[in-house]
Formats: sequence, C-alpha cells, structure tokens
Amino acid sequence: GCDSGSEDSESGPIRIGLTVPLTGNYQALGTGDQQGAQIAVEQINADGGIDGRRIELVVKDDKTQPDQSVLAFNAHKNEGAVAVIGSSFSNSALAAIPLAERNSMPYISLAAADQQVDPVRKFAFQIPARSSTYAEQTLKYLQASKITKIALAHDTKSSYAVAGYEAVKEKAKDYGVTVVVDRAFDTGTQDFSAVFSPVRSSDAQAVFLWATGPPAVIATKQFAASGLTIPLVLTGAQATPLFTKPAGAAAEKVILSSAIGVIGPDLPDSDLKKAVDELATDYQKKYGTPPPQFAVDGYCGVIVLAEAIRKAGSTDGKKVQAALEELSLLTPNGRYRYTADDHSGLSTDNVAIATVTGGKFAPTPWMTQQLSTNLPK
Amino acid sequence: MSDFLGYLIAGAALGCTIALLASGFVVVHRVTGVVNFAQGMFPVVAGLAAGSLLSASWPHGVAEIGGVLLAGAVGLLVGLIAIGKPGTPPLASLVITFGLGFLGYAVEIVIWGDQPRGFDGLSGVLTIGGVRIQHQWLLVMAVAAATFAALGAFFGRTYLGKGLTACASNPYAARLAGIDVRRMGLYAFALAGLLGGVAGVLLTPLQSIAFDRDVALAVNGFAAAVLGGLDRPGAALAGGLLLGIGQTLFAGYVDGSFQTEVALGFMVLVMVVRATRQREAMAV
Amino acid sequence: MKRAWLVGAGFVVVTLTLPFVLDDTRLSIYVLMGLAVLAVTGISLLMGYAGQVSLGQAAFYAVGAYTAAIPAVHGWPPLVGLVAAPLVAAAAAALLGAVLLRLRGHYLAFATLALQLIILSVAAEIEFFGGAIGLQGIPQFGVGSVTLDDAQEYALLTWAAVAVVLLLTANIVASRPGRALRALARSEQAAAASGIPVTRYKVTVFALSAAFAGLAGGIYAFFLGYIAPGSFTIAMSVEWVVMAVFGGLGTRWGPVVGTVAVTLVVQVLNDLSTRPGAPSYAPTVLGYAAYAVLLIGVLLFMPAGVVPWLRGRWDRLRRSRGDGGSAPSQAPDWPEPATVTGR
Amino acid sequence: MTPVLRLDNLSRSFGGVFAVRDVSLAVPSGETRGLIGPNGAGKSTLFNLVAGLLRPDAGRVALEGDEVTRLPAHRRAAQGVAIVFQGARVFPGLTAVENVMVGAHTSARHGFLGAAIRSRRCRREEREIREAALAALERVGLAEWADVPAESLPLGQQRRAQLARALCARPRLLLLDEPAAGLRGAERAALAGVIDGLRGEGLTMMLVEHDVGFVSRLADRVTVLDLGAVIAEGTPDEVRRDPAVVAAYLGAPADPAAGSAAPGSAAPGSAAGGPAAPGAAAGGRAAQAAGAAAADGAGADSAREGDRDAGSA
Amino acid sequence: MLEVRELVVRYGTATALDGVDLDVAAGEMVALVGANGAGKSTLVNTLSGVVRPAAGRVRLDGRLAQVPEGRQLFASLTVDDNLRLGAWRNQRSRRDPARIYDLFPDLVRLRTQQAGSLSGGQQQMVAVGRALMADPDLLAVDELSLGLAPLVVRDLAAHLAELNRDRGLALLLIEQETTLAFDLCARAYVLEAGRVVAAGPSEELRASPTVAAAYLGGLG
Ligand SMILES: Nc1ncnc2c1ncn2[C@@H]1O[C@H](COP(=O)(O)OP(=O)(O)OP(=O)(O)O)[C@@H](O)[C@H]1O
Ligand SMILES: Nc1ncnc2c1ncn2[C@@H]1O[C@H](COP(=O)(O)OP(=O)(O)OP(=O)(O)O)[C@@H](O)[C@H]1O
Ligand SMILES: [Mg+2]
Ligand SMILES: [Mg+2]
Repeated sequence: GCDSGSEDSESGPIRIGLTVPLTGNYQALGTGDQQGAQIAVEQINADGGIDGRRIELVVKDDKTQPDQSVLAFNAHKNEGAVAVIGSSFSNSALAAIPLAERNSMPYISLAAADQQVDPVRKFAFQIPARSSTYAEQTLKYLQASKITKIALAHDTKSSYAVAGYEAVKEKAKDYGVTVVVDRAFDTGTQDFSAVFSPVRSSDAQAVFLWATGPPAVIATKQFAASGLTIPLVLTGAQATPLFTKPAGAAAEKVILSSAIGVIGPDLPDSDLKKAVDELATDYQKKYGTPPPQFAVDGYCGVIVLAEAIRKAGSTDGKKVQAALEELSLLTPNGRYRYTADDHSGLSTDNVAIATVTGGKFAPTPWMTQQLSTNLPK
Repeated sequence: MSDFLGYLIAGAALGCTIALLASGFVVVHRVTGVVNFAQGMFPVVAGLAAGSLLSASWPHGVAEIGGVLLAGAVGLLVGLIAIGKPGTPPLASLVITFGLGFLGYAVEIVIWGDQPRGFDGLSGVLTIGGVRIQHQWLLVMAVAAATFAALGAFFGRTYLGKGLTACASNPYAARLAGIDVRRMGLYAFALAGLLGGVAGVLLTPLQSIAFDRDVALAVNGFAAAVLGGLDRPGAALAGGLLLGIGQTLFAGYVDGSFQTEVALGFMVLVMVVRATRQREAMAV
Repeated sequence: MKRAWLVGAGFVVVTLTLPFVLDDTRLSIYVLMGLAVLAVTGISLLMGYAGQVSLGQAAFYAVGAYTAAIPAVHGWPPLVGLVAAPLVAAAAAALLGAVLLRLRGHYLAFATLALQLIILSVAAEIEFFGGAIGLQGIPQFGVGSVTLDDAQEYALLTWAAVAVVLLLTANIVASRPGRALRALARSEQAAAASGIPVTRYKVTVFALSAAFAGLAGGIYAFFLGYIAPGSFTIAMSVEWVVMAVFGGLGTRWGPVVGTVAVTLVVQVLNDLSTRPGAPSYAPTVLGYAAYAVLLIGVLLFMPAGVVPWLRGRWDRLRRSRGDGGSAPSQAPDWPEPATVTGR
Repeated sequence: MTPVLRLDNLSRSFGGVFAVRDVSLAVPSGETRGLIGPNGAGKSTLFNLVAGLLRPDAGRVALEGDEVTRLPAHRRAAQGVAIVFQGARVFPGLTAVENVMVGAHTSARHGFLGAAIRSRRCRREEREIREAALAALERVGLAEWADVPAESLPLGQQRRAQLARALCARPRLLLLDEPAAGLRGAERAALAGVIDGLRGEGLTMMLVEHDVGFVSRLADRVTVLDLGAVIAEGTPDEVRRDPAVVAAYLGAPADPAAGSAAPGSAAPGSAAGGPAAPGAAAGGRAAQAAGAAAADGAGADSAREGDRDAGSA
Repeated sequence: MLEVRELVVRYGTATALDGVDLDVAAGEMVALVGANGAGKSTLVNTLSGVVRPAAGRVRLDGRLAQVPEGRQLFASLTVDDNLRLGAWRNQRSRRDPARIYDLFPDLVRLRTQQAGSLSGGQQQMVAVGRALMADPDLLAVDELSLGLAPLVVRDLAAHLAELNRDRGLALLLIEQETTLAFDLCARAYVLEAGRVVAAGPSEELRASPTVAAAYLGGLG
C-alpha cells in the first residue's frame, strides 16, 4: 500500500525497536550495542529475513536516562514495533519493563542487573550473563587454582558490582573461599590505597575487584604499582578494549571473567566458534576491530528475538513471549536457554575465565581445559 | 602509622591533581567573572591529543607539551566565543561555555572516538618508610606546587596580575583605566586551557581519559576552587588538599563507599561555618 | 493588565487542548516537558527574582518523586503521595535552606550540587527506597475510582498544574513578597534596612521552588511508574538552569519558553539522529553539536534570553508603528507587575 | 521624655582600627541632629550600627527607651528606623515606584500565601502601598519618573528615590547619610525643603552632610565625630566656632595663599556660610513658602530657598 | 585638545544629548554645570567611549583620565593597587602612588585596606587619585567634591590648580558646588536637557541671571 503508516502486520517488514544510550554516560556501550544489532539484522535480511519478511530495526537513543527510555518505548510501540531490545543502562531497562508488561511486548534487555529477571517478569528477557553467573564461574576458577583466601573490593555505586559482590559473599563458602579483606569504594574513587594497603598486611591470595568504567582502570594501574604480587581478578565488565587500552601495561596478567565469545580466536573448532566468527568477520569488515562485548550483546539480542519470532510463526507479543520461554539458541555469547522461571538464559558454562596477554584476552589454562570438556554447544 | 602516612601522601597527591583542575576555574573567574563550564574539556583534549602524538611516536615530553598547547588554543577559542562578543553577561557566558562543552564532545568523538584512552607516564615507585608512591604522583605534586606558587605570585605580586584581577572586579573601571578587558579575558581563558591541559597530561597516565570524563574532572576542580570563592589560588589548593586527604582518610579508616560525598559534605560544612562566622548582625 | 489576562487565558486554552491533539509518543514528551516547566519555574523564581542559584534542584524533584511513590507502593491512596510531594520537598528545602542559604553565589551553587549528590547516594543505599535499582511498580495516579492511565490524562494534570503554578508565581512576584525578593537579590543590606527579613524570605522562596520541583517529581513518579536515584542527575539540574537562562531569567514566560524550546530542540535532534539511514555518528554530532550550536547561537544574540529579546522586538515594532512610546527606553529585565497601571 | 535614639558607649572596630569609639548621644523626639566630621570619621558606621546593619563590639543602642542592640536590621526597620544610604543605593531592575514600595514593606502584612492567591488583603494593601509610594515620589519631585527603571535615573534622582523609599516606611527615626551629595542648585534647595517639611511634622532625624551650610540650616544640634569619637556637640553656631572642629574638619578660614583658585571660598559651608540656620520648624516652612513664591510656577517640586549657589549667582 | 561637535546620544528612545558642541583647549580648565539629569555624565562617558553616540563626533588628542560618577573602584583590590592600576598606560616609574599619598594623607594608613570597605569620602579620594595616576593631559571629573570633607576639597582644588599651572593639565569639571567650579575654571558650559544653553567665561556666567535661572529651572 502507499499508506506507509498502516503496514500489513502479517506480511510487511518486521519492525524491531532498539533503545540504547547513544549519548550520555553509557554512550560507549550503546554505540557497541547498536553496531552489533545492525550486523545481526543485515545478516538475517541477507538470508531472506524471517519467513521471507525483512527485519527493520528502529533505533532510539535513551540518552542514558530512564525517562527517555520510556519515551522511546512508547514511540516504538506507536511505530508498530513487535518487540523492543532495550538499554544497556539498567535503570533505563527497569523503567521500560513495566510498559512491556502492560503492553505484552517482549523486552530483550541488554543490561546486566539481576533485578530485571529476578523476580521473573513475563515479557522481560536478559542477554548479558548475570553478575552472579560471572561470580560463580570465577569462584570455580579460584577453587581450581587452590586460592582459598581472597580480598574482595567493590564499587558501591554500581549495581552490577554490588550484585556481583553479593553473589561472591553468598557463594564463596560453597567453593571453599573465604573473604579475608572486604573493602568498598565508589565510582569517583581515584586513589585505591585504602583498598590495597589492608591487602598488603593480610594473607589474601588474590584480589577480586568488582567495578565498571574508569575506577577499574585506575585500580588496575595502582595495583600494578602497589607492590602486591598476588593475582588481580576482575569481571566481565573489563573484558573489553575499553579497559585494556587505557589500562595499558598494567592490565597484563590480570585475570577476568568474560562472555565466552571474547576468547573467540582461542576456541576449539565448534559450532560456537562458527557462531563467534560469523559475527567477528562481519564486524571486523565493517568497523575494523574485533567486536567488543556490547556489540556481541546487541547482536545476540537480535538473533535471539528473531529466532523466537521464527519459532512463534507470528509477531504477536504473547506468542513470541511463549517462544522465548522455550528457546534454546547457540550464539556468540554461548547457548541461551530461557525457561518460564529463568529469563536470564546463560549458565556458568558460557562464562570464560581469561587473562590479558599482549593486550588481548586469552583463556587461562584452566579455561582451555574446561573448553575441551564443557564447551557450550 | 605507615598506613596513615600512606593515606596522607596519597591524599595529598590526589589533592594536588584536584587543585590543578581547580586552577583553571580560578583564573577564568578571577579575570572574567565567568564560571567556565567547559573547563573539563581542556584536560580531556590535552590527554587525548598527547596520547595520539605519542602513538605517532613523538617522544615523551614533546607530545605532552603538544597536548598542553592544544588545550591552550582550545581555551582561547572557548574564550573567544564565550566572552568575545561585547555585552555578553556572565550568566549568558556560563551557559555558552556549557554549550561549548557539548560541542567539544562532538569534535572529540569525531577525532578520537568515544572510547577511553590512556598512555604511560613515569614508571617506577618511590618507597619511603613502607609508603609506596608512584613517580607519576610525585610529578603531579611537584607540578602543582610550582603552578600554585606561580599563580599566587602572579596574581598577588605582579602588575599584570593585578590588572587581570581588576577586570572582573570592575570591568567598567578597568576599561576607563585603559585595560583591554576583553583581551585580558582571552588571556585568562588561554591560561585556563594550558592549566587544564597540564592537569590532563599528568592525569591520563593515572586513569583513563575519554570525552565524557570532563564532568567528573570539572566537578572535582569546581569543588576545590569554590572554597576560595573561585578567586583565590591558595584557597583552591587548600580545597584540593582538603578533598583529597579527606577522601583517602575516610576511605581508609571508615568506609570507601561514601568518600566523595563525605568530602563534599565536609567542604560544604567548612563553607557554612565560615559564612556563619563572617556574617554580620544584619538581616538575620 | 488586560493583555496579561488574555495571554494567560490563551496559554491555558492551548496547553489544555494539546493533549487531545497529540499522539501518544508526543504526549509523553509533552508531559515531561510540563514537569520540567514546573521545576524551571521554581528555578526562575529562585534565580531570576531572589538571586539565589541552585544546581541541585533535581534533588527536590527526587524528594517529591519518592514522597509520592513510597506511600502508593505501600497501598496508600496516590492522592496522599501527590499532595505530600510538594510539602515534603518544601520542608526538606526549608530545613536545608536554613543552613545553606548563609552561602551566596557560587558557594550556594556548589552546596546545592553537593547536596544533590549526597541525597541521591543516600537514597541509593536505602533498601526501603529500592536502593540503586529504584522503586518499581508504582501504581497509576488516581482519586477514588478514577485512575489516570494514559499519557493524555497525565498531560492534562501536568499542564493544569503548570497553569496554577505560573499563576501563583506571577501573583507572588507582582506583590509585596515578590518585590522584597527582587530587592534582597540586589542588596541584602538595603533590603534588611527596609524591614525585609532576608533569611526568612530566602528560605521561603527556596522552599517554594522546591515545592514546584517536588510536585513535578510526584507526577513524574506516577507517570513513569518507576524511579531510581539514577533518574535524577546533576545533568538534569544543570539543564534546568540552562532552560531558565535560555528563556530569560526573571520573566513570567521565560520558564515556559525556555523549557519548551530546549526540549523541542533536543527531541527533534534526537529524532533526526536516529532516523533509519542516519550515519552512526549522527547522534553525537546532532545530539551534542547541533544542540550546542543552537544554545550558543541563541545566547550570543539574545544574551538576556529569548523572552526579553522578543519583548524588545515587540516594543520596537509597536514603537515604529507609532503607538505607545511611553515604555522605558532600555527594555527592563523585569516584567511589569500585574498591578502597574498605565500613566 | 525618653529620647527617640540613645547610644551608650557604642564602639565598633574593623581589624583593630576603631571606626566608632565610645560614642554616647541622645536624640530627643522631633530633633534634627546633624552629624559631621572628616572622611572616615565613622559617621556611616554609626548609622549602620543604629540601623542594625553592623553589630557593635561594645555599647548599647536604645530606641524610645527599648534596648535594640541585638535586634536585627529588619526588626529595627519595623520599629521605625529608616536609612538613606550614602551614595546611590537603589535596587536596580526595580522601577522607581517599586523601589519606593519596598520601603513600605513593614506597613503591610500579606505574605507569600496571600500574594499567591491575591487575597483581598493583598490587593488592598498593594493598592495602599502604591498610593503611598506615589505620594512619596511626589513629595521628592519624582512623580513622573515612577515607572522608569531606577538604575537608569541620573544620580540626583536616584538619591531622591532613596529618600522617598525611606519616607514611605513612615519612620520614627530617619537617618540621612549625605542626602544632598550630587544634588545641585535647585535640587538641593528642594531637598532642604522636604527635610524642613519633615521637621515641621515633628520627625526625628539624623543628618550627615559635608555641606556645613546645609547642615547648619536644618539641624537643631550638631554632633562632630573625628576618628570615631565625639569631639564636639552643640548648636550649629557653637560647633562651627569650636576650634577642635575647625582644626579637624572645617579648616582655618580662607587662606588665599594656598592656591590660585581662591580655595577658601570654594570650601562649601566655610566662612561664606549660609543664611542663619532657622531655629524652628516654622522658620523652615516659611523659607519653603518663600521659595515657592519665587519659583514662578516651575512645577510641583519648586520648593526652594535662598541657596548659597543661588545667592552667589 | 578636545573637540566635541553636534553630539547626539540616545538611550533607547530618550535623547540624553542633543547636538552638543564643546571644546577644551590644552591646559584649559572648563566647568560643565547643569541640573540633575541634564546629560553631564552622559557627555563625559561619551568622551571615554563607554557610551556610543548616535551622531556627532569627538576628537581628542592627548591622554584622557576620568573620575567616573559613583567612584567605580576595584572593590576587591587594595587602595594601593587601585592607585597603581590607574597608571596602566604609564611607564613603570610613574606607577608609584607616592604623589597621591602626598595629596591625600588620609589614604596612607589605608594603603592595604580593600577599596570596597572604605568610607564614601575615602573612596572618592581613591577615585580621584587613581585618575591622577594616569598623568592625564585632560582630566574629566564627574562630581569632584562628592562626599569629601571641606578641608580635603580645599586641598584638592589647590592641587588641581597647581597641576594646571605646572604641568598644563586640562580639566573638564562637573561639580555640584558651582562656586567651586566657577572659581577653579575660567570657562564654563551650562547644559540643560541635553543642550548647551550657555557658554563663556565663568565670571560672566556667574553673574548672568538668565543662566542662574536656567540652571535652577532644570528640575525634573
Ligand atoms: N567593612 C570595613 N572594613 C574595614 N574598615 C572599614 C569598614 N567599614 C568602614 N571602615 C573604616 O572605618 C572608618 C569609618 O568609616 P565610615 O564609612 O563610617 O566613615 P564616614 O565618617 O562615613 O566617612 P565619609 O564622610 O567619607 O563617608 C573608615 O576609616 C573606613 O575605612
Ligand atoms: N543607562 C541609561 N538608560 C536610560 N537612560 C539613561 C541612562 N543613563 C542616563 N539616562 C538618562 O539620560 C539623561 C541624562 O543623564 P545623566 O546621567 O547624563 O545626567 P547628569 O547630568 O549626569 O545628572 P546628575 O547630575 O544627576 O548626575 C537622564 O534623563 C537619564 O535618565
Ligand atoms: Mg560615610
Ligand atoms: Mg551625573
């Protein structure tokens, strides 16, 4: 029809909304999300779309502000989007999720906060692994490395770090790890002597630090100069060049957990590696660098949603939601398995423990061994 | 005890960086009466530019100076737009500098991208009595000390410094006395750019720098500068030290999660107490 | 006097008609815009008339939002929360103001900014307030059996509140307390010598401006259904100041014009930059650069803000048409009070 | 009868330097008290202490017998103290009439709430204040400038606007700090007329002026300050003859050798003097009437009298 | 050395100066008298370029210094700094304010006090002193005796006369005290409502009843 406003909802392109922070504090994340999502859409459309229907990605900027994400959600809804892939800023996602519930529109969140899926909200699904998943896999690694005493530090202003910290506190016992030093700092912290000084006079065998953004870089640099020789263990939020580039030499030898795709080049030949390469090649071609974590998340968001729509055979929100709850899909992030009580999808097997060598992420020996036995398929 | 000393020194070093960030506010406000919201842009520009120059294999030192000079030029540009047009009141200038901060974002992103960057500074650590302190921190302290000594002497002792101060004190009278108020304002902005640049190239090795770090840097600097009403370099240095040492001590002995808030709250308290003391009987 | 009434009536008619015209997306923007007008009106009163700067006004927006949301989440009638929102915000401001308003100028600006940071950090630590994750599941606003469940109704509520607040503000500014505020902004000593209790007036106007922000925050909480400390940023406080200056401080319509203009510019640029086919650098270039250029351009040519500039234009136009040349030569920054009678 | 103003051993120093030192004086009801002294003698400081804008280091201030030493400025204003500051201190941005209306602050009661809803009282009081303000402007001859932004008035007008503001407060004690500074010829005469009229109404005033002729004509008694302390007090004539006053303030009578410009006669209020100071209010009013008659209908504010300038012309 | 021709200055619609002609020859002392609001300050402000004329021209050779209406000190700076800054365009050697302290001995003990906290008369001394520090060829004074004690005025007048005699200082003097103005200046202009209504030797003007009437009648 010539009336572009009222497309036939069963035959025209399928419209998917994407709300990401393209300006504001989380701009760097949102830009990555958007690039990854774009690649997924291009790939799917090149393969003939979903049941012959093209995907049309409508992008909105939430400016790292919750109320803008609500505006964006309403706009997506009015413009006929069938589902929304949402912000990597947790507060934005949390603001939009009630609307998704009210409108029965699936909301695929790119934010990490556990609270989005705990308790389970019918229409909200999470793409990144939860902080607790990262925490658990790291504890497994510590146990295997015979580390029993750790110093734990976290940024009290980052929900991601707080959630991870709490998970470590809760689960450490199960892995025979005790927290001998427990220090807090905040996002504005520029001097970490208050964290590292007590460690020096303790018998901790590793420092496990939960942070996002600049404080992680600063802490890593000061750790390198602190004279401490025990390992520094970081989290998935640092598994990105956003961390390694500014941290430079100080980042070498740091241990960190990451999405499994981050160690793509080191994966054994497998379906997973194929999935990772599929994204990496296109991304590299388009943007000249390997995909950062956020791009992988954005990419996974689209292919997860597309797969659910394909499975549902419909763009009806409720049907797609049902399909999502049955979904099992291998992606560069590993295998997503959503169920009615688990909207978070990724298990510890999908988390890699890597170390930084030459500015790149490589699996630790323990991880290499894990990969040979426990590779997500 | 060695912990305490460690916190104290670390706090002083941190305070010096904050004070360096504050100095630009002081210079611009003292001369033009404008609060320069774009001040945070200068360290960012200098840090990013120095990083680029270093990766273009300029030698250390030269690259940093290049970054600082660029920041000075940017400062001049900001001044030209913010106060260049005659009859722009300080409040309008303030909002203009706010806008320029945003414009800076766009330019920085186009040139350097939105990802954080860093480069290495002085390596090595000095150990005194069990306290470890990175050479880079020592450099920061030395530069801050020199900068503030120079600023204090410049504004307090030199004729030109007095003339600059007169511009904000009473622009009309300054003009009658033959002082070119606009030109002096531009000098001040350029100087603020240089000072911000110095802070930037010294800080970048210590933390990462990205286009949007400006807010955090500016808020810290503003907080320190405001202790002296944005006019007194000495007070800005004191403010920086107060903030830095307050933060590290609080983080060290009490709790690290509120260190910024506690330091800021403490500053407010200092100001309120001082204002209450100064207050005359009037208008209670 | 008559003209003021006409303009006011026109304003009410237009703003309360728009909700029936706009589509859902625009309505949401329209609601948020109205909420910002409320807060900016308070800032304009505080800065433009009383000469006090607040860079932490979003803190009172937050206080209002939490005050409205918490009782509602615990099953109280929403009306209780909405009525309490401005009151609690005002009370908080009065308490804090009694201490902080000893500070002037930049000191006050800094103190309010620090205050906002502190309040929000504390809120993020309190489990009862939902911590950093925030409060979810805030019910819709309603009175008795009537609930507001779409943007149109919130738009009506918000802009009705705007009309009321603008009227109250205009009235205050035009009479004794308003004059006293304008006087103390110029010289606290001279004002005190004229019998004005300076501190009490400053605290009162601070509380009043906080009440406006608190009311806006209350509506915001119900409208959005979700609030978190991260929703109330320093950037928001600063942007309100920008809006107030942009529109013209100390003018009756400045807050409206400034807020509407800035919001529209931001939204239009946002729309443009995320259009399909827009290059990937569009959001930054348009979102930052175009916004900045507009802001700078306008202030370079209208340094006193849009409304005074328009008034100047209008006066010149009238004069050149030859009617009414008795207006004072240099357009005063201050509105004529409603009680001024022509000579 | 209790004096309207009584100061006991009032002192105030700034950074160790005494601006006001141990000053005691009493101004009885209806008196106009002149206050003269060299620059920096402490006259303005004394006024600020009386108005409550500065707090004394020592001593007491009593208004009509009630001690007010610790009372803040706005409360003293409510008790009837009004001050015309030295220099032009109008509220910029407010029109002339609004400036004057500020002076009437204490005579109205409505506050924020009343104003917000434009209560009946608010409207009534606003009307009354405005009328009073216009009347005060009329009295100082500024009626036609009512709606002009005060800061764009020339200096002379600003000073008169300040006087109108003080008058609008209907004070019981009026402090005038160099009200005639910057006023010339006719304006000065008109101002003298206004002040004289206030005397006639029985208002208690204190008047600082460097134009000794002006003071002599209007003041019942004169207090002389030097270096913060009272060095003389008496009728204008007594004071002018006091050698201490001559030495510290007036200077010796004409010493033509000092310069080519015959500075002796240039010194305001020196030997040239003015007409004898009218001792009573009636005399003042008479002078005013005479001035009006001579004015040839030059307008509402034509009150004038034999000014020194006019006399010399 | 100063030549003002057909000067017109407007504030918005109001005309403050309406075709003013005025001359000051080198070394000449000229008084400018007129009622409040006649436009005297406006005229002086036009000379220093603070106010832009709508028409007419101002030609000035030599250095002008102005004592502005309202003193306009650098309130946050000390007395000493205020004085020194008056000599901004001077050689270094002429920046020593000793000569001003000789003229106003009262200021000596106030050297390091902030100018904003001075008494009114002390501020006026600083304002005059600061203008003199510029070593001007023409000094334009807006209200010379404002707030000054009689003794001080006498000394100041003598000093100006001396500067005029010894160094050829030209003076454009606005002064409330016409006696003083006419004594000091040989020539005078009378301004009324933005126009020059009389000009000539002081003695003539002093005696002229029409001038006195005009001057006194310029009220409101
Ligand atoms: N805030 C202050 N800080 C320091 N010194 C002050 C302050 N206020 C006044 N002084 C000093 O106190 C003395 C008295 O000042 P005051 O203004 O009372 O003088 P005055 O008699 O009114 O003089 P004038 O006739 O010049 O107006 C002066 O030497 C002045 O410098
Ligand atoms: N900034 C201004 N805006 C508007 N009108 C002004 C402004 N400055 C002066 N005027 C007007 O210009 C006219 C001349 O003012 P000016 O200050 O030059 O008078 P003056 O002769 O110096 O008076 P005075 O003796 O009182 O100082 C007055 O009518 C005044 O109202
Ligand atoms: Mg005085
Ligand atoms: Mg004048």
